[in-house]
Amino acid sequence: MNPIRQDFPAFDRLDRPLHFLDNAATSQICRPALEALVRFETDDRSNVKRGVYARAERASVAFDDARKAAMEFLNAPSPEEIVFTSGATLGLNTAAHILQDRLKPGDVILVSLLEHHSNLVPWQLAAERRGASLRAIPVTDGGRLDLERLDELADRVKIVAVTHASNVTGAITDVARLRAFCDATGALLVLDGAQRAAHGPLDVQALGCDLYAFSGHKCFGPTGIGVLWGRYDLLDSAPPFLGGGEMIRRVSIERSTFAPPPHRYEAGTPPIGGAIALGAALAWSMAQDWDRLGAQERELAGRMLDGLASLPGCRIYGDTGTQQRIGVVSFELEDVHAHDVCQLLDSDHGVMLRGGHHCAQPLMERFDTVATVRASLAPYNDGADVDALLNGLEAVRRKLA
Amino acid sequence: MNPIRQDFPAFDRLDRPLHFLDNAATSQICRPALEALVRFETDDRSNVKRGVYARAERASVAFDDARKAAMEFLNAPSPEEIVFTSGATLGLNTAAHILQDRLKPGDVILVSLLEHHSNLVPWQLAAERRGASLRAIPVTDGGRLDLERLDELADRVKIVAVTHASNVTGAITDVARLRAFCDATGALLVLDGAQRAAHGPLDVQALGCDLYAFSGHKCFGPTGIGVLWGRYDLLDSAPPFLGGGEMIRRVSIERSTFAPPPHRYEAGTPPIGGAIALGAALAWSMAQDWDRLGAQERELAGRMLDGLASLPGCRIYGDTGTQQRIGVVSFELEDVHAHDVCQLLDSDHGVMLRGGHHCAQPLMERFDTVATVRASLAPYNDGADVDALLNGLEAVRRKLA
Amino acid sequence: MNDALYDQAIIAEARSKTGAGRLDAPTVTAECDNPLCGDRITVDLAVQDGAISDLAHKTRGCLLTQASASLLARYAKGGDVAAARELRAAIDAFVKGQDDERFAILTPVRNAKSRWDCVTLPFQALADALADLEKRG
Amino acid sequence: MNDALYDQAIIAEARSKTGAGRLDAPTVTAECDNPLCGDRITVDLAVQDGAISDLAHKTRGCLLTQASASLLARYAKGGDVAAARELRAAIDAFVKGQDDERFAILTPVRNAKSRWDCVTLPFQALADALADLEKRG
Ligand SMILES: Cc1ncc(COP(=O)(O)O)c(C=O)c1O
Ligand SMILES: Cc1ncc(COP(=O)(O)O)c(C=O)c1O
Repeated sequence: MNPIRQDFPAFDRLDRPLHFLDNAATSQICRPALEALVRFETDDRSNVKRGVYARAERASVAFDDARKAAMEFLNAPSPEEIVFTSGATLGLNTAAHILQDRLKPGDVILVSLLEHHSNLVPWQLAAERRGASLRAIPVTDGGRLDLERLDELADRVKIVAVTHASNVTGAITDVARLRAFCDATGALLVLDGAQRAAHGPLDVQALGCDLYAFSGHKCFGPTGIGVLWGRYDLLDSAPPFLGGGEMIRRVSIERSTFAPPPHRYEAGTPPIGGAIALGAALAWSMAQDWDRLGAQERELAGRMLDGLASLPGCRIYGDTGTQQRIGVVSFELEDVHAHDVCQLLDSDHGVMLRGGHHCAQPLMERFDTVATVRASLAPYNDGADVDALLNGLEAVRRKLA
Repeated sequence: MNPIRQDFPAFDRLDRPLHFLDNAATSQICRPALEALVRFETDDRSNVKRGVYARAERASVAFDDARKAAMEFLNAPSPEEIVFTSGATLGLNTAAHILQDRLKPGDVILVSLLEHHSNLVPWQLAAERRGASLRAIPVTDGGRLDLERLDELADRVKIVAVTHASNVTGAITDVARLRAFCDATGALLVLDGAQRAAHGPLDVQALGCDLYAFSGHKCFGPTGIGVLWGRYDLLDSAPPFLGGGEMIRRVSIERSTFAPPPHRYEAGTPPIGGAIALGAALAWSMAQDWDRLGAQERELAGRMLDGLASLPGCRIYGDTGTQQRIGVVSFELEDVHAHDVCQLLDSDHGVMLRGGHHCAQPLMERFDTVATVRASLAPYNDGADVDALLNGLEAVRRKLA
Repeated sequence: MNDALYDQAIIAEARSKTGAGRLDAPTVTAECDNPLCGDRITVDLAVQDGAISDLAHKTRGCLLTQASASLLARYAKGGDVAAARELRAAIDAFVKGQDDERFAILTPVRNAKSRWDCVTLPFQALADALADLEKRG
Repeated sequence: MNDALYDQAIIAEARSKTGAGRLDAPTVTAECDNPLCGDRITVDLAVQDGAISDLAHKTRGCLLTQASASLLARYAKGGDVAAARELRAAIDAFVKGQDDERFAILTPVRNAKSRWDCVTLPFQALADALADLEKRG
């Protein structure tokens, strides 16, 4: 058994095997995160910001520490650039709000066919408000951004908003190439880190992006919390998005003035328990040996890809190599519906997978399909999970194909 | 000791007294809510909507059940009218978004001087976008909406957005009077239920409001979750607010079509653990005897108000009666700063209070002050809490005044 | 919990492909999507004198949807329109626990709430077709 | 944890009201708000030949802010501008743990992070005033 499982309460007591391969949808929560959440709720529960009693003081300090943990995880220059959101989706909506005033009618937001709906719809709504439009970077047969085509797409591009890693094909984006494009065109670069954040600490300064969003529940934290990082000058350049308590400086009935970032974008009582637990999850992640975990993930992904490739009638979507990818693999079994695969793998083999369009309909269309089966790896997975998957698929194929 | 404390983990093991009187800022979490949260994170952790494996099925069923619990708590006609948000603030921002297209330049949103910033700023932002403006119902010396003045404020009012109960004076709003006003003027009625929801189940149909928002963390649930209820036809009449996964019907790069309510307003992975825990908290609330708890609260509030009234140099803001109010009381000690009061009551007497403007600056101005001390009651408070408060205030007065 | 979901009865019903195909000259046609998984069913009805004289369905979907589409064809084809109108509500009541001999092979679906839409989809398409027919008067 | 926050030394320093009031003809004035609690301090400086020849403050605030404002008057008044420029950073370092005799009576504030702004507010006002002075050249 993978010893890292001891850090995950999901594996504590089980009456049946938990071959959890739906990590791209949500990961399991790590023990430090759950413990931090319970500790907050039991010992420190109180509102943050301006409670002067000791209980509130502890909660506020823990909340500030969580912001610092996020800063360290992203290697952001300052905690003031860390905005807590309810998840990647709100983060990306906030990003679109922050940048939308830079768009003039006719301007273009460059997205890609790989994008999750959460990194498409906010930009569509912003584009509609400003008379701008979206243009998509095409995707290769290998499920990667076709960056060869980048230069022909440059006209009037003001914002580039793409995923850092695909939740369908696992492809990791060549950010350096996009950074160069943005340097040449003056566009701003927004990365959707929802998938990438589960695979170890990041360096937004080295990446050279302008805004970066991710969700806690995909990187071993709780649901309902996420982070938007942004360059301070960008955060400071925009009007507020949501209005309410804590984001103001001065309120009268007629008008209000607003707090500086990050508070300007944190209206109302924040998800305090969620933020504190996310901080603990990020600290857990930063304490891991990601060289080893990355090698483990590549090994398991390779075993999975090889096994799938030798399964009759199995079509893999995207690259079959193990480099420049995360352990997310999509495939289809000929003549077997994705949901039938998923249901049987769970009920008969204890393997949890996702079937569907994975909130990436433009990519499904690109691949001329409607739904794939997806298996996705986390540090607690091991060879037994992959074997159960492959054996299960073989059994399903015999039963249904 | 108040036996209801057994339902609250905050009181399980304490090395010093926990006279928690900051319930209007956030309540303690009840045991069923914390247990539901831990159970989800341990046994059912997975994403909801379309995971077909049993673990995801359990999570989805629990999430749907939470929506039903919210429906019952509010006596809403259908679960489709229940939108999960990250809190009252996002709920009120969503409400403002849903209604803003009804505003023409020159139209008026009627708010009040009692409002929390979270029920002011979203309307200011919406008004600004539409060329509309805000007008405020004045407040009596007793800290209540001055509804006698309502008729003179009617011109061009399209939306009435007021608090159901004040987080500063504790006044409960006469909703029937507002409903009649809206019937006469055709305005829509939005209630901010952030405070009221902590005091037992509601009946939005009997209230006759059109939209209603509250936060989980103030009514014994976790942070990071809230509910916006809205009449289905209103929810269905507006475009989406946040964009992302789960709120769509069909997405292409150029355009998207959107899901019906409530999903249209729930972009991205929702706060699943938070919603499930909130459902448990609302079920706990619905199982209580609120006749008894209401009587207990009035008795304690009366004791507090009487004690404060007899404390030399103590000024109470708002009504000193115990009818048509929740157990929220604001006051000031002459010549002693609110934060000094709060700090000393905590360190020397174990009493937790809030000092400040309570996110209600227009009301502070109305009362010609900058900060008050606030004590607020929950079902787990008892006479010992009130006595500790009153004795502590007497001691502080002697020490500092 | 869903152990019996793929028992032989359901698989056999799906494979029977009862009513699979299209009609040449349908009186009315309805298409219905399950937006979450991309499944799609097209139902053609030939209606004469208040009866469904012929029915065909083209189904892209999982085994449960296919089995359900076969059942749809079995029960709606040849029956009268009034009876067919009841079927949408009947399958809904069935998955929620109401006994109904006609759908007995789908009993395991009751425990798999995420799959309820899979079995109701064909009946929704039928309902849509009948609603369309009625609108035309 | 904050037990000593209201010890006699702090209370006495606050009550001393050292430097409380306004100047008739200040060289420069700065007003600083703590938006979260509504506290407000106005600092008047009279500056001559690179020295702060006089200083007064009008303080609406808690005891901690008042004690800190008294300390401000003690240390800035009569000193030279260059030394006064260091004070804002010094109080900040002090609350974060750096030893500094001048602020010793404020030591209990270190454990009360929510109150740090209370004691730095007067020094922020001083810094704002000096920055304004510098801008004028
Ligand atoms: C009356 C009132 N409205 C709105 C809010 C905002 O709630 P939240 O901060 O949980 O979003 C609060 C509490 O902060 C409140 O007391
Ligand atoms: C690539 C990508 N972007 C964005 C999201 C949205 O994240 P969330 O649903 O947590 O807001 C997801 C996951 O759902 C994702 O995989």
